[in-house]
Parts: sequence; structure tokens; C-alpha cells
Amino acid sequence: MLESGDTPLLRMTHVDQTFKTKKGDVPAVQDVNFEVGPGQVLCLVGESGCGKTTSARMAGGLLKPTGGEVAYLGKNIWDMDSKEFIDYRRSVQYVHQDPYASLNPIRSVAATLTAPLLKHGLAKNRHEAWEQAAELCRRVDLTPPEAYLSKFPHQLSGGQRQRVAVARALTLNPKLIIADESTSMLDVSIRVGMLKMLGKLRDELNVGFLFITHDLAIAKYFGWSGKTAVMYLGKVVEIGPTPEVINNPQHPYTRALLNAVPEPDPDLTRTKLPNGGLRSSEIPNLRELPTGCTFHPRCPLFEAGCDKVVPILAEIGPNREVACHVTGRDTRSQTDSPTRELAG
Amino acid sequence: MSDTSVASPSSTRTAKRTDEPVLSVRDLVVQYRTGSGTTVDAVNSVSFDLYPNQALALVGESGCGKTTLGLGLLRLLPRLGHIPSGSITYRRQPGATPIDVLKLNSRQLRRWRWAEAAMVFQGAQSAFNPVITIGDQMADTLKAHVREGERYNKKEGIQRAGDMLKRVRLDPSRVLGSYPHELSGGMRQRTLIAMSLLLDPRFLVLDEPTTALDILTQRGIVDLLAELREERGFAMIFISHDLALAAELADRVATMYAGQIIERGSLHDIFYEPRHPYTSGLINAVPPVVGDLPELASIPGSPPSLANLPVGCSFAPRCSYATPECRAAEPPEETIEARDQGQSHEVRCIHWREVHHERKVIARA
Amino acid sequence: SPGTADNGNTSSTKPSGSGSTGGGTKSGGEIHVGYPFTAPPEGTFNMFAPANTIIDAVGVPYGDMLHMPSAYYLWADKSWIKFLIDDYKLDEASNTYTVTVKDGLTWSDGKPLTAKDYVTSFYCAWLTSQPVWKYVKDVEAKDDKTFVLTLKNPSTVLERYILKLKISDTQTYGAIADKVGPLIKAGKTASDPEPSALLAELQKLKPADPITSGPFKFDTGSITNTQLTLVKNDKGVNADKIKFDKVVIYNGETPDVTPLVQSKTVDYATHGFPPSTEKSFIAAGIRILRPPNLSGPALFMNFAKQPELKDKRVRQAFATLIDRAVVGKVSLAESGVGVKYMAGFTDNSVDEWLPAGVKDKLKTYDKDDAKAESLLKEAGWTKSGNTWKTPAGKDAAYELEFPAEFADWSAAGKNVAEQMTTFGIKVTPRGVNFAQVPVDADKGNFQLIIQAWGANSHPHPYFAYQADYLTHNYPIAKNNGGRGIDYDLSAVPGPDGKKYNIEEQITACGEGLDLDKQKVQIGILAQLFNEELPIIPLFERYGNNAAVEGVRVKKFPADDNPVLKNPAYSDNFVVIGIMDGTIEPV
Amino acid sequence: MTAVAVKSVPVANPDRPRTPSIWLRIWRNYFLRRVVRALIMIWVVTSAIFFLVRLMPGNPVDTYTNKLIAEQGLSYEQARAQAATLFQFDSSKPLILQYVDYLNNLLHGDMGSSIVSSGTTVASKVAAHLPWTMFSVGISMVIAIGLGLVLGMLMAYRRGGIVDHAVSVIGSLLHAIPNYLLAMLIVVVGGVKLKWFDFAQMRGSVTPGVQPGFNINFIQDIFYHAALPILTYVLTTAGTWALVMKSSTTQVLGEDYVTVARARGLSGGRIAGTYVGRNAVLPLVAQIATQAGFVVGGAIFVEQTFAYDGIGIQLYKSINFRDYPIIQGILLMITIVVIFANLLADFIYSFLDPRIRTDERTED
Amino acid sequence: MGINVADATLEPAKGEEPHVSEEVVKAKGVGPIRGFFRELARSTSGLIGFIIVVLLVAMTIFAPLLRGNLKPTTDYWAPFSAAHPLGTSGQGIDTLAMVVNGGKTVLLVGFGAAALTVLIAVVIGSLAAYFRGWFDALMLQVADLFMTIPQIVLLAVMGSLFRFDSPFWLAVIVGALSWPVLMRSIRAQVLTLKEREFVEAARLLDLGTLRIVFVEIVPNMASFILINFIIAVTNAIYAMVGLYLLGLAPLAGVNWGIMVQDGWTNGAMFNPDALPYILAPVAMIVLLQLGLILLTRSLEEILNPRLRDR
Ligand SMILES: Nc1ncnc2c1ncn2[C@@H]1O[C@H](COP(=O)(O)OP(=O)(O)OP(=O)(O)O)[C@@H](O)[C@H]1O
Ligand SMILES: Nc1ncnc2c1ncn2[C@@H]1O[C@H](COP(=O)(O)OP(=O)(O)OP(=O)(O)O)[C@@H](O)[C@H]1O
Ligand SMILES: [Mg+2]
Ligand SMILES: [Mg+2]
Repeated sequence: MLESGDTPLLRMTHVDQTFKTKKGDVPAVQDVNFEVGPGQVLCLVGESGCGKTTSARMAGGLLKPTGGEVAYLGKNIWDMDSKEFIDYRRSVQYVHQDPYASLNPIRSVAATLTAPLLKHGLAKNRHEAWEQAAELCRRVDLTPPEAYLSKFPHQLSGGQRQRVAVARALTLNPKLIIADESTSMLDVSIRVGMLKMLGKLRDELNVGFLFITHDLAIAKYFGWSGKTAVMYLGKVVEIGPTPEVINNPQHPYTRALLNAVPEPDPDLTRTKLPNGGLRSSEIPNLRELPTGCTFHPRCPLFEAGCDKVVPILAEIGPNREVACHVTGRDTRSQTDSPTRELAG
Repeated sequence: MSDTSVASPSSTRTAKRTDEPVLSVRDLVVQYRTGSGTTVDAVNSVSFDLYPNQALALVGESGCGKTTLGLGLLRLLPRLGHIPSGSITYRRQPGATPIDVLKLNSRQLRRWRWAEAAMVFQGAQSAFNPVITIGDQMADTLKAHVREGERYNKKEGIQRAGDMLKRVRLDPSRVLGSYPHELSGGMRQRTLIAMSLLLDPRFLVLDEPTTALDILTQRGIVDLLAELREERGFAMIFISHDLALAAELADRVATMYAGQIIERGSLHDIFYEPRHPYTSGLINAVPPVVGDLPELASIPGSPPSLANLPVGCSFAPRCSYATPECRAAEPPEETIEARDQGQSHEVRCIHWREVHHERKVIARA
Repeated sequence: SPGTADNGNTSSTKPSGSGSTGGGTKSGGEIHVGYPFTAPPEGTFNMFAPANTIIDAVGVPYGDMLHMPSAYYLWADKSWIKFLIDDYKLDEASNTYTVTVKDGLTWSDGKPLTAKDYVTSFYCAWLTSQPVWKYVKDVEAKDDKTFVLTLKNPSTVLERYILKLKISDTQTYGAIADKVGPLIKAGKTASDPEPSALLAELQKLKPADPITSGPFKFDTGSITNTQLTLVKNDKGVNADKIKFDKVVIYNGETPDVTPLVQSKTVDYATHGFPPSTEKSFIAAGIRILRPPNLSGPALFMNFAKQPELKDKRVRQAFATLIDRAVVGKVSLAESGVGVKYMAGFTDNSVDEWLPAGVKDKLKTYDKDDAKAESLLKEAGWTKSGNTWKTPAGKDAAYELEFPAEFADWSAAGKNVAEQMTTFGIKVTPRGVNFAQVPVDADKGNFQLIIQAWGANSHPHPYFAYQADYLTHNYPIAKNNGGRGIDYDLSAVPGPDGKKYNIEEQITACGEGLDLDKQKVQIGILAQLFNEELPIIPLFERYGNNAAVEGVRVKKFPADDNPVLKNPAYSDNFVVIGIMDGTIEPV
Repeated sequence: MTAVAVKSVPVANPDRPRTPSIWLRIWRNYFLRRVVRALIMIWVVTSAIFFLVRLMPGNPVDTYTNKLIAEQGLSYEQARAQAATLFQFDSSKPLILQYVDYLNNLLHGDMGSSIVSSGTTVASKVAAHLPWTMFSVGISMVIAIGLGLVLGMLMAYRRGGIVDHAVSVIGSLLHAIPNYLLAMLIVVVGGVKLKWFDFAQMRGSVTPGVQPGFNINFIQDIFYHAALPILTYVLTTAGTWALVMKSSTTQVLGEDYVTVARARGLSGGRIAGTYVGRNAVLPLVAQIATQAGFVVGGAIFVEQTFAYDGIGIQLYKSINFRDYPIIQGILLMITIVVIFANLLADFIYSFLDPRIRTDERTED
Repeated sequence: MGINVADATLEPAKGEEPHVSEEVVKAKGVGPIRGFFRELARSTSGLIGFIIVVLLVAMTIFAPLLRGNLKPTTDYWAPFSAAHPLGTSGQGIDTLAMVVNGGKTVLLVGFGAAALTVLIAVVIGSLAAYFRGWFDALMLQVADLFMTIPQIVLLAVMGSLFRFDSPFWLAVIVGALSWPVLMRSIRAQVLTLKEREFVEAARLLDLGTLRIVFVEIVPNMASFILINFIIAVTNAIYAMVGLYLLGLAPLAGVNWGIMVQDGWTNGAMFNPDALPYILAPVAMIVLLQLGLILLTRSLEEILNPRLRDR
């Protein structure tokens, strides 16, 4: 799936994550496969609770998958020796979803930002680190930096915290950034600035992105040249180049998502179908997943048999895969390739 | 207000819009003390009225004081925040005696909160006690507001909590028994929304309630809120930076910038004829979801630091209409003619007449 | 001399039909005393149970009003108050000792107290290896009144052993005691297996309600770990004379009993109260009785570690530079009396035990810094600045160990250290756990250490010299894996220029029945001790018994009453006063 | 369409045996594993106590032998023999054999008998004294901890207020006075000088003659006697708890969920209890558990001062007498209780804090 | 502690120029001491506490100058008088002089032992909780062992083998025996704290385990540690007194602990004249603890930015 022969920065193969709780196992992520190369963007979209964060945490090495492999530059991160792992650690940065929890309450913004700089020798002394931290603040639109550097997280607004979190991820000049809803608390204007800044990193410094968002407009804007994967109940149900996924969605779930996007136009947005046209708005319980296609109870394209057979994520075109009996069949009948190919 | 009648879900809530607002805020100032004795005005002389059954969207740049305003309304400011001036008046029903929220004692305040005025917080991660189950926290909320002389009915409580969870599309059997850390970010947010509606409050402050939610769920929530509002007639203040959501939900919109409400008006007024350059810029910055990759317009410059506001109009440094007068004095709030009948439109910009907003035509797939 | 004791003596030697006649003096009074004891379950009424049992604790001294010894000794006039016996007689020819038991004595269960009970008691004493058996071959009851002991080697110390042995009842202990006779005849010793088994059996007895011979018995139901009550035994010895119905014994060591005395809950306590407490008692109008204790702390030196101390002039210098009176005062106020004669045994007995003329030859080592300096200089010590140097050229600096928990000894230790340091010999005080002190002493792990001189169990100087010379010196310390002070006892130059073997000398001074011969030996020992100072006695301890008058008890013996020459722990004067009715309730 | 064909099977963990042996399962079971560890711990400590006790300077036979020689003038052999029979303890027996015997007896539930007071079993001694200590210290701990936690929370709530200052001052004052001294001051000042109470009557654990049993009389009586020790313990420990609790509470009060709970209109009590208190108490659980040792060990000098019939003073005495079996017995009790209290604390902790619980499961 | 006190002092004043960072950076270099006092003054009671502690420490340092005569008189247990404001000891030494001179060892042992206790507890507790696994299990066992091994017995044995003569060794002994309780508390807190996302974030930045534990996590419970440190100071002092009382540490020299021991064995509490002898050292210890507790008020605010209100 990678254009050139590059080794992908990150590759997830058959990754599973099952949480054991006292009420039973929660299969939060099942059989997820994707890769992110340098300068590439993979947007992960999907319903709340579908396993985006869990996948991202596995990609970031924060959670050991219960099955499958997470590889960085071709090497399984859980088989790495400590030197390799450190290299991976520094090259892959992660921005947490909730900036209220991911900032240390007793460390000022300056302390948060200068610590990694000093630790990894990116700044020679405190003064330099301070300068760099100020620069980082400016990059995430926390201006003037002096007003923010000495603040503590509880003195910042949600969006300001989120920007500090992003700035922190940038300190080490990472090769891959995993951003979990990292612009969700920003207003449009600042968000655009941020995305532009990140886009520059992507284009000029070849930074790869695993970009989690629920906002398809952002996925579109930021991931236009990359790919978008749509997750549903722990599985990837559709994946492909972003323009195609957004402009020509195949999976009924993706279509529903797109139908539901609100518009900044009161008249227009109120004409949208409730539920994005789905049959039900009920999200099934992960512990008692529906049989067959897990989407079938909500699917507007439901057919007999959908509730019996589990659809596989099958190729329907160049770099496009969809896990749907109905739309998959329609498109595949032209291409005639029933078996699934795995990338790499 | 009598304490005993607070938790009644039964009374008729579908009150008609009258001249009596449920909440009227006048010249509210919220200050934070920071180190070395300085203070910042995170909310600066804010006034608005909230009528029953009305949805007021509060939009604005990150850090402009939306959360602070919300917290201030419920008197939930952190220990370093305080309200030096202004007033908050609450009226349970049209015609009821108004209550000065700033004068409630702690007991009255406790009864008032959540039963009359609830809030969904930004950052739902830390909004729940990490060591007890969601179910217990729900029950706590219900128990805290049982009417005097009555006893908390456990079965009914679970039933009510379960119903509410179902409405935010969560599976009660799973969520009630879970600890907060076992839920995904979005699930927590929905749980918090469910909890906020548990007691049928008269007005609701929702602080970016859907930021962590996917579009379908967001939509579900928005629809749900609309539906519940219709059904129960509560008013709400919907804090968001997402104009599209506001467009979907609100009747009225107020735009905040650097601690002040710089423009407020009806939904249509704000979206179709915004008179403040900032509002206009904000609307233009929303990226469309369909079509080819557009060049995004953003407002030039960065938001000012509250500690260090420019003299005069605080938006002036970023404003293309700005003139020396703007930098000389703070612009007063002017009431201008509204598009919708019976609505008002206020703006803090001396150049409002010059501002002409181009309505974007959104191409639909 | 006249006085209460004399009266007691005469009255108690008169046969008295106990309980039946003349008991008109009952007034229903109580006397409260303080003493540590061990409550059940481990505290038992078994008189032969090991230490740390209830009887043992009550045994000294109030238990004497339960299980009586044959007689009480009056130390001032060296006579016996005979409680259970009419007479005792030594027959040197047949090497026997005959004790005649009083008529008409009964146990609290109504059975008569006879010579048979004496046999029982002495056989049990054999099992428990009581020292009396060092001198006795066998015992028998000739008839109900006549108890005969056949002696191995007669000795002057024996009388006290026989008369002070508590007589226990055959009812309780007879069955076991009966098996002892054959064992003795078979030539067994107490440590042989059979007697050991028998002893174990004896010690396991747990009499539920002890049978007593004295005027009191236990109120067994009321015993808690804080107090126990003795109630009148009307059948007991002198029951008719006793003016008290109850004796309440409060359990506790000094700090526990102090507030009880302060609040006048306790009328009489034998505890050694530290000076500050004593001061507060006096301030509260509580009387302090000061019976002798015949011993006290001494400074022990480690000769193996400090060869410079082997020079007797150094020790004499030490004795001269330390103001012993001050040490005594600091440690026990009026009850710590600096040792005067340095004879190795109590100053009180110097007149009694020393042959004429010897006393005058004893040096008294009065505080005299100049003298001490000259002695040290003679011994080759030098002084530079305020610091003495030993002949080896080292600064004279020692560490003085003492038990931290004993208020008087630790005060003494600190004071000695202070005085010596002031003099220019740096002594660092070091209080350590009291259980560790004797171990250190025996093992020789010390430089200077405070231990006891003298002996309070028996007035004979033989016992004092044992403690002074042997206990923490190699003869006994070797058993504990060390050489103690390591003072050479084999050839000590005497006043007459002869060399004496101290061990032999000590043995000789306690042997035989010829008191005069013993005194000669004691005289030599006293001079040897006085000249050589193998240890430096610091002060002689007197009791500072608290006595509360006017609350429950009318009066305790007056200060000049010779009965107060009796030590508090044996032949206690309050017991005597209760027994003969001279101590009365208010 | 045959879309079923290649459904990928999650990679199973191949090196995990199918049916683990019972031992493996026990090992895997977190709770069981902790219990086994605790038992091993008890054995280690018991052994350590055994040898340490014997390493203490002096032993009962030597001490007694010395006494006999000194006071009764026996020969060493004589005295030694007598002491040996008296104590029914042979110090010449190889230590390791004594140890094996001891362990063996322990396994059969026999803690041995006192060597100083023959015929007294360790079990009877513990049974006679432990209940008093547990009663007095137990009650005081409950009161002190309860009081301390409440005061601590109050202080944190009213940080800088009068309660805060008052409790800080009084609490640190009382914490800085050692309990034995306070006990003595209570006796001297309250009992002797001011005569607030009849100290002589209150000494001990029961009034002589009061029959034990479940009757008002007895219960009243034991509370009457325990009042002073309890007062002492409470006064000297409550302040400490308050101070620790205050700092813990201060941390929790800053948490967002407390603000949210306030917003939810929960009553102050509920917030204080379930939202603040419960979270603030978490770090204290371990400290509270270690007090278990105190509950069974008592305070030597306090028990002595009030002549309270507890185990602490017995431990002290037995150490002074070098009564090995008694020392071992009492210390064994303390060990067991402390170890199990810690174990319990761990379980309680994981119960109180679900975040740890799941963590435990995924990791083990 | 990992908290950078200077950081906390950098609240910008209103109206600062944009390029203020230069000055701020410089302020970092010069200001710690002045900054420290400014922080201290945050709370009046904190300042009072600080003054008390400083005075006590100064008293012990300058003791010989203040009241140096420790020579005995013949006036034993003398009551209050002008010559002896607190009376005299049983040896006739001026009690006030003893109190003034007797602080040094006690403070050394108290602070030393408490520092050791807290150091061991924090290091082991936090690392054990952070790493879990065998290290945690092992450390828990060791802690349990230390907690359960009877100290009287252990000390009696050690006392017979070694000499705890120097304050240093006393501090080591006391400190080494009292860490387990705090260690368990710290461990419990770190167990929760390390699950926080900000710890994850620090790990992602590869800040290094030690830094994560001691700079990111541990300072979050600084005030808890602080209060425990203070309690440990007093506890250590009384543990030392306990050693004296049980005769396990040598009584040599003048110090508050020995005064308490000596007063106790000599029944000083029974005699009003002697009472100051035992109560005065206790009062000093009380004062020390009080000073420290008050001082925490300021320190707490320095360490926890959320508590600052001025
Ligand atoms: N405790 C505080 N002390 C000082 N300043 C504070 C404090 N809390 C918030 N602020 C400041 O007040 C301003 C308003 O914050 P607020 O949280 O209300 O913003 P917001 O509009 O909700 O922003 P966002 O959309 O990013 O959540 C921010 O600039 C923030 O830095
Ligand atoms: N520690 C855990 N224990 C049990 N279940 C968990 C745990 N963490 C996550 N889950 C469950 O796994 C599922 C996926 O969670 P995840 O956080 O990945 O969702 P998400 O896609 O990020 O959702 P959102 O957009 O709402 O953040 C959810 O159902 C969640 O409840
Ligand atoms: Mg998520
Ligand atoms: Mg906000």
C-alpha cells in the first residue's frame, strides 16, 4: 500500500486489544492493519468508543497489543532492545485526547516544555531551552509566550492546554506524531493555524501523522494527500485515500458519518437527516457484539445474511478497502478479487 | 425559591417565551488572581438574558472566557476566581420571584445547582470520581436532590439513570457498573450529559459537550438536546467553538472575544448578517467537508493574552477595519436592527455598518 | 534495747492460743501497701514455683504474714522473734540442729502445723537447691514438735537459713516432699534426673486456695493485676493481735506506685524512690523511713584493659578524688550514704564483725584532691593542663557504663563521671540496658562499670565479699565467657606483708561455728579490701520507704526505733509492727 | 459471496500452556499468591525473631545462675543445675535444634511455655493479655483515626481558618508529647493534683470482683478502666492523623471531580465522604494498616503507667526476663497481625481504587 | 525535591513587555534566595514557623554563648529561681542551660533520621510502584520485614554488638527502621499517579525513568511527603528517646532525649520542682514540630501551585 519501497514508519498488523474487566472481556480493537510512512497522514475517524484511542495507544507503545504486531521501521516495538526502543520513543510522539489529564498539574508550561529539550540536549542551557519553549508557544499560537510559559495548567483554558500538549509533542522533532483529537477544543481560527503548522511539518520535515479526529472536515483538510481509515466497533471498516473516502464513501457507515456533518449555516444544517440516515442510533455493546456484520442493526443497506457472515476488509480498488457485503459486492464485481491482500 | 419543590419533574415546563428571562446576567465580571497579586478579567462586563426554552450558543476563540463564564454562572469558580461585580438573576418560572444567584447561601446554592442549573464540563476525563462507579455517581446525584421527607428509591433511581444513558446512546448495563477510566473519552462525555439531564434542570450550561464525540453521536446529542428542550422547556447555554454545531442547535448566538461578548443576536442575524468583523471571520473559517480541498481562511494574528489586553477594542490588532479610534477607547455595545422580529442584535464594534458578510454557498454532494 | 521490737519479741514468744482468746482488738482497718507481683495465670500460689510468681513477689516481705518463717530477726539487737517455734538448738557433738515447733499452731484449713510440715518444707527446699542444704545432710521429724536437721558442716550462717525458711503445708506439698527422703538417702543430688523430674512436678502445682499459717490469707477471687487483698486468717499466728482486717497490695514498680503514694492511696511502699520523688513526698507530708540495705553501687574497673589501674595507688587516688557523699546524695538523697570505712561490707556492721583495733586501721579516703594528685603522681601519672596522663603517656580517658534504667545507679554513674572529669580524668558516662550491664561486666566489655558491692540477703560479710571479689571477677565470670574485672586474687599482699589468696580467705571467713575465728579472717579481708580497693564502693544504699500516716495507719515506727535497723526486704519492720499490733489503723 | 473464508483469527498466545497445573494456577492467582507470600514472610520473621531473641545480651539461665551464686553462695555447677531445672530450658542445646523444635511445635499449634514461670503456656498468656490491648488500643485507634480524618478534612476544607490553625497547633503539640509522658501527666495532674478522677480505682483493666461476662456491669467497668489509656492514645495519635489527612485532602480538593460534585449539588457530607474523603484516605490505608502492630503490641509505658493488663507490658517484662518463648509468642502474634493487616490493606486498597485493580489483573 | 522553586516565582507582572523572557531567565539565576523568602511570606503562619525553626536551630548552634555553664552545683532539683529559671537537674545542673545546649544532637538525629526515612521511603516506594513486578514484590517484602521485625529486640541485639554512640549512627538506625510505613503510603499514591496521562506523556518524551518518577510524579505529593517528614522528625526524636529509655543507646552528653529519659527514670514528673527538667525538652520538641508544621503552610503553596492564593 505504500507508494515507494520505503519502510513505513509505523505498521500495525492484525492488532488486537482485549481489555479484561470483571464483567467480561472487552474486545476494543480487533484485527487492525494500517501503516504510516514518512510525510504521510493517516486519519482515523469513527464513532466514539470504537477503539481509535486504543489503537493509537498501541501505536504509541503505551499499551501492549494482546495480539498482532506494531512495528516501527519494520521492527516489532515489543521485540526491540532498549536502544531501539528509545529511538522509537523519541521519534514517535503522542498527543493525548484530554489535555485536562495529560498535563502535570504542578509543572508550569515552561517546565513542561523545557524538560525534554534539556534532557535530550536539544537546548544547551536553560536560557536556550526557554527561548525554544517560547518559540514552540508561538508556533501553537500561545502568544505572547511570556504570558503562558509561567502558567500552570489549571490557569489555562481547555484549548490553551491542548495547544501546550501539542507543543510538548513537538519538542523532540518527532518523525511520527500520533495526535488524538488534538484540535478538538480549538476554535476554527486557531485550529486552522495549527493544522497549517502541522502540515508544514509533514511537508517540509517529512513527519508522518496518525491523526485521530471525529471531524471529517479536518480529516479532509489535513489528510487530503494521505489516507483515511474509518473504524467501527474496534474494526476498520473502510480505508483509502482521503479524497476518495470523503468524496466517494463506500461503507454505509462512512456515508452516514458524512451525511451527519453539520454546516455553519442554520438553514442548511437543519435539513439534514437525523441519525445520518441510519436505521438506529444505538451503539452496540462491545461485550455483546451483533452477529455477522457488527453494523447490520443500524445499516440502511441491510440485507439478509448480513447478520450471519462477518465481512472482511477487502480491496475494492487501488488502495481502497471496505468491509461490507453489499457495497463491497457491488464494486468488486468489476475488479474480481475476492481474497484480501495485506500490505507489506 | 422554595427548596422543597426543586426536583419536581412533573410541573409544566413548556412555558411560552415571555418577557421574563430564566437567567439574566448583567455586567458580570470574573477575575482570576494570579501570582504576585495581579488579577486578570477573564470575563469582562458580560450581559445577556436567557429565556426559557431558549438555546444560547456562546462561541468564541479558545481562552476567551467561555468556560469561566459558565462556571461563574453556577458560582463554581476555582478558589482563585471571584466575581467582583455584576449580577446573575435566576427566575424559576416566568412570574416567579427572581433569585439573586450571587446571594444564595451555600445550602440554597446546593439545592439550586443541578436541579435548577446544571453544567456539562469541558474535560470529562476528570469530571468523575475515579474510584466509584458511574452508577453510584448517578445515584449520588439523585439522592442529593430527593425532596425533603421523601426517601430515595433505588430502583427508580437506577431506572432513571438507565433511561437517561439510553438517550445518549449508551448501554446502561455496561456503563452503570463501570469506573470512569473504563470508558472511552466520548462515552464519558455522553455520560456527563446524561447526568446533567438527570434532574430536569431549568437551564443547562454545556461546555463544549461534544468536542470528544464523533459526528453521529454529536448529532444524536444535538438532536436529543433539541428534543429534550422541546419536551421539558429548559434553557441552555451551549458553549462551543464549533459554529456549525451552534447553527444546528441555537436560537441565539453570542460571540465572545477576550472576556467580552462582542456580538449577540438571533441565529440568523449572526450567521447571515454578522456585524462584528470577528464573528464574520469565525464563520468564514469553518472548513467545508465536501468538495475539493479549499484554501482555508483564518483570522490573522493571535488571540491576545488576557493579562495584557490592548487598549481600546481588543480585537483591533487583528482587525482589517481597525482605525485609530478603535485603539483609543473600548467600543460600547450598540443595539442594531435585527432581522428577526422580536429579537435584538447587539454588537461592540464601531465599524459595524461597514461589515458585510458574504454568505458561503455550500456545495452538497 | 527497749522499744517496739523488744515488745514484739517478748509478746510473740509467749504461747498464744490463736484465734480463740483475747481477739478483742479487731477494728476492721486496712493497710495498703505497694509491691510488684505477677497476677494469674502465670502468677501462682505455689511457693516453689520459680521466680516471677505471685508467691515470690508477695513473699517479700508481706508474704511472711501468709506463709510464715520460723522467726524474724531483729538486726539491732541480734535476736529472733519466734513465730512458729519455741526453741532451736545446735548439738555440736551429734552435729544436729533441733527445732521445737510451737504448740497449737494451725493452718488456715484447720489442720495443725507440726514438725511434719517442717520436713515437707525442707525437702522441697532440697529440690529447689536452697542454700540451707549446703550445710545439711538430712532432716526428720522426731515427733509433732521436734524437727531435727543432721548437718554436713556446721556454720554460723546456717541458723538464719533454717529460721528464715518459710514453712509450707504438707497438705499441698507433702505428696511430693515424701518422695524426697529416699532420694537423699540414696545419695542423689538435686540436679540428678529423678529429683529434677520431681522438681518439675513440684513447680507445676497450682494450689487454688493456698493454705496459710500466718494471720492473713489471700482473697483469691479479688486478684487483678493491679491489686490483691489479703484477708484475716483467724486461725493464723498472732491473729488475735493484728489490728488490721485487710492488707491491700497494689501492684507496681516505682513509677506506677509513686502516684499512688502521692495520692495517699498506698500507706507504705518499699520502692527505691528517686530523690525528686522523695522531695515531693516530703513536701506532701509523707514520712520517709530509711532502713538499711547493706549494699550499694561500686565502681568496677577493668584491669585487663587498663593495666595502669593495676597500681593500687591509682585506685586509692580515685577513691580519694570522688566525693562519695555527693554521689550518694545525688543518687538517693538522704538514703545514699557515702561509704566510710571501705571494708567491703556495710559500715553498719563494721563494729560487729571486725576484731578490735582493725576498724582504726581502715583508711576512709575522704575527698582530698591534693592527696589524690600526689597518689597519682606517685603512680607515675602526669598532669598537663587539666588533663591527666597515664604512665604510658596517654590521656586518661575512660568510659563508664551503668544501667540506664536504674535511677540511682545511673545518677551515681553520671556523677562519678562528672567528678572525675572535673578532676582531669575524662570519664564519659554511658547508660545501657540493665540486662546488658552484667553481661558486659562478666565478659569484660567495659572500661569502668557500676555494679553492686555488698549483699543484702544475709548479714554475714561472707556474702558481701562474694559479691565484691568474685561475682564479676574471673572465678565466676569465666562461666559467662569472660574474666570480669580480672583482678588477680591469688596473692594479694596483706597488712602483715603476707600474701593472701582471697578465695581461700573468703571461704574461711564463712566456715565453722567459731565467730571469733571468722572475725579474724574478716578483719584480714577488710584490710586487704581497704588497701587494695579492687572495687570502689560509692555509697551505701538505705531504703526510702514511703509511709503515709494518718490516713489508714495511725503511726509507723518512730525514726529512732531500732526496728528500723532491719532491712526492708527481709525481716521487714512493718510486718513486725502489724504482727505484734504496734502498727494500728487510725 | 464467500466472504467468510479468510476471517483472521487473532494471534493466540502460543507459549501459554492449555491446562496449567494447580500450582501454576495458585501462582497465577493474585490473591493466593499474596497469601502465600505473607505466609513465607511470617516464617522469615519468626525465624529472625527466634535467633535475634537469643542474640540479646544475657540469657535467663545465666542471669539466674549469677543471682544464685551471688546471693546464695552456691557453686557455679550447683547454681547452674538449679537454674537449668528451674527454667526447664537448656541453653547448651544446639541452637539449630532448638529452632527445629520450636518450628515443629509451632506447626502443631504449640507456642511453648514460659521458661521463667513454669506451667504458663504462651498461649494462655497471650489469651489473658492480648484482649485488653486489642480492646483499648483498638478502640482508641478507631476513635483517633476517625477523629483525625474528620479533623484533617476540616482543616483542608478551611485551609488557613481557625480550625486549621487550632488543630495544627494542638495536634502537633500532642503529637510531640510522647504518650508515656502524657499518660503520666494525666495521672499526676488529673489524678493526684486535681483529683478529677480516682486514679487508684481506675488503674488496671477491671475492678476486683467484677465478673467477666456480657453484662452492663462488666462492660461499664472495662470502659471505665480503659478510659485513661484510650484518652492517652487518642490524644497522642489523633493529631498526627489529622495532619496527614489534611495534606492528603488538600491534594484531592484540587481535583476537578470535586468541583463537578459540587456542581451536582451533592451535599457537603456526601462530597466530603465519597468524593474527597475516600480518595484522600487512599494513601493513608497503608499507614492505618501498620497501626495493626500497635493494636496487638500496645504501648509499653502507657500500659505500665495505668497498670493496664495488656500485652505490651508483658512483652516488656518478658524481654527483661529474657523469657524466650513468651517474647517469641507475643512477637509472633504481632508479626502475623501486621503482615495480614498489610495484606488486607493491599486488598482494601485495590478495592477502594479500581484503577489499581485492573492494573493488577492485566499485569499479572 | 524536583520542584523548581524558581519556576514558581515567575508569575509575570501585568504589562510586561513582550521580550520579558530575557529578564525572566536572568531572574532564574539570581532570585532563588530572595524568591524563597518571598514565597515564604505567602503565609504569615508559614513565616512564623520559619522563624521558630530558625531560632531553634540558632539556639543550638550558639548555645555555649547563650548559656554555657553546665557545671553541677550542689543544689539538686532546685525549684525556679533567678539563678536557675527552670530549676536544676538531679545532678544540680542548670536546666535552662541543658535545654539550650541539648538541642544539637536531637536536631541532627531528628532531621537526619527523618531525611533518611523519607528518602528511603520515597525512593523505594515510588520506584516500586512505578516498576511493579519483581522489584515491587521484593521491596514490599523487605518493607514488611522491617516493619515486623521487633525493633526492641533488634536494637537490643545491635546495641550489644555495636555502639550507637554518634548522632550519625543513631540517625541511621532510627531512619533505617522507620521507612516502611511511609514507603507503603508513597507506593500507594504513586500507583495511582503513574496511571495519569501526564506520566504517559513524560514517558513518551523519554524523560528518563528517574526524572519521571522524581520530577513528574513525586512532587505531586510533595505536601504529603512534607508533612510526613515533619512527623518523622518528631518520631525520630522520640524513637531516640525510646532508645535511651530502654537503655539501648548510650547516655552520654547533654541532650533533650537524655533529659527526657533521665527525667523519666528519676520521676521528675512527680515533683513540681523537677517538672521543668522533663517538660522543657519536650516543649522544645513541641516547638520544633509546631514551627515545622507552620512552615509547611508556605512550603505547601510553593510546592502546589493550586494552593496559592496571593
Ligand atoms: N485559575 C486561573 N487563573 C488565571 N487565569 C485563568 C485561570 N483559569 C483560566 N484562566 C484564564 O482565563 C481565560 C479564560 O479561560 P476559559 O477557560 O474561560 O476559556 P474558554 O473560553 O473556555 O477557552 P477554551 O475554549 O479553550 O476552553 C484564559 O485565558 C485562561 O488562561
Ligand atoms: N482500561 C479499559 N478497560 C476496559 N475497557 C476499556 C479500557 N479502555 C478502553 N476501554 C473500552 O474500549 C473501547 C474503545 O475505547 P477507546 O478509548 O479506544 O475509544 P475511542 O475510539 O478513542 O473513543 P472516543 O472517540 O470516544 O475517545 C471503549 O468501549 C472503552 O470503553
Ligand atoms: Mg478516544
Ligand atoms: Mg473552556
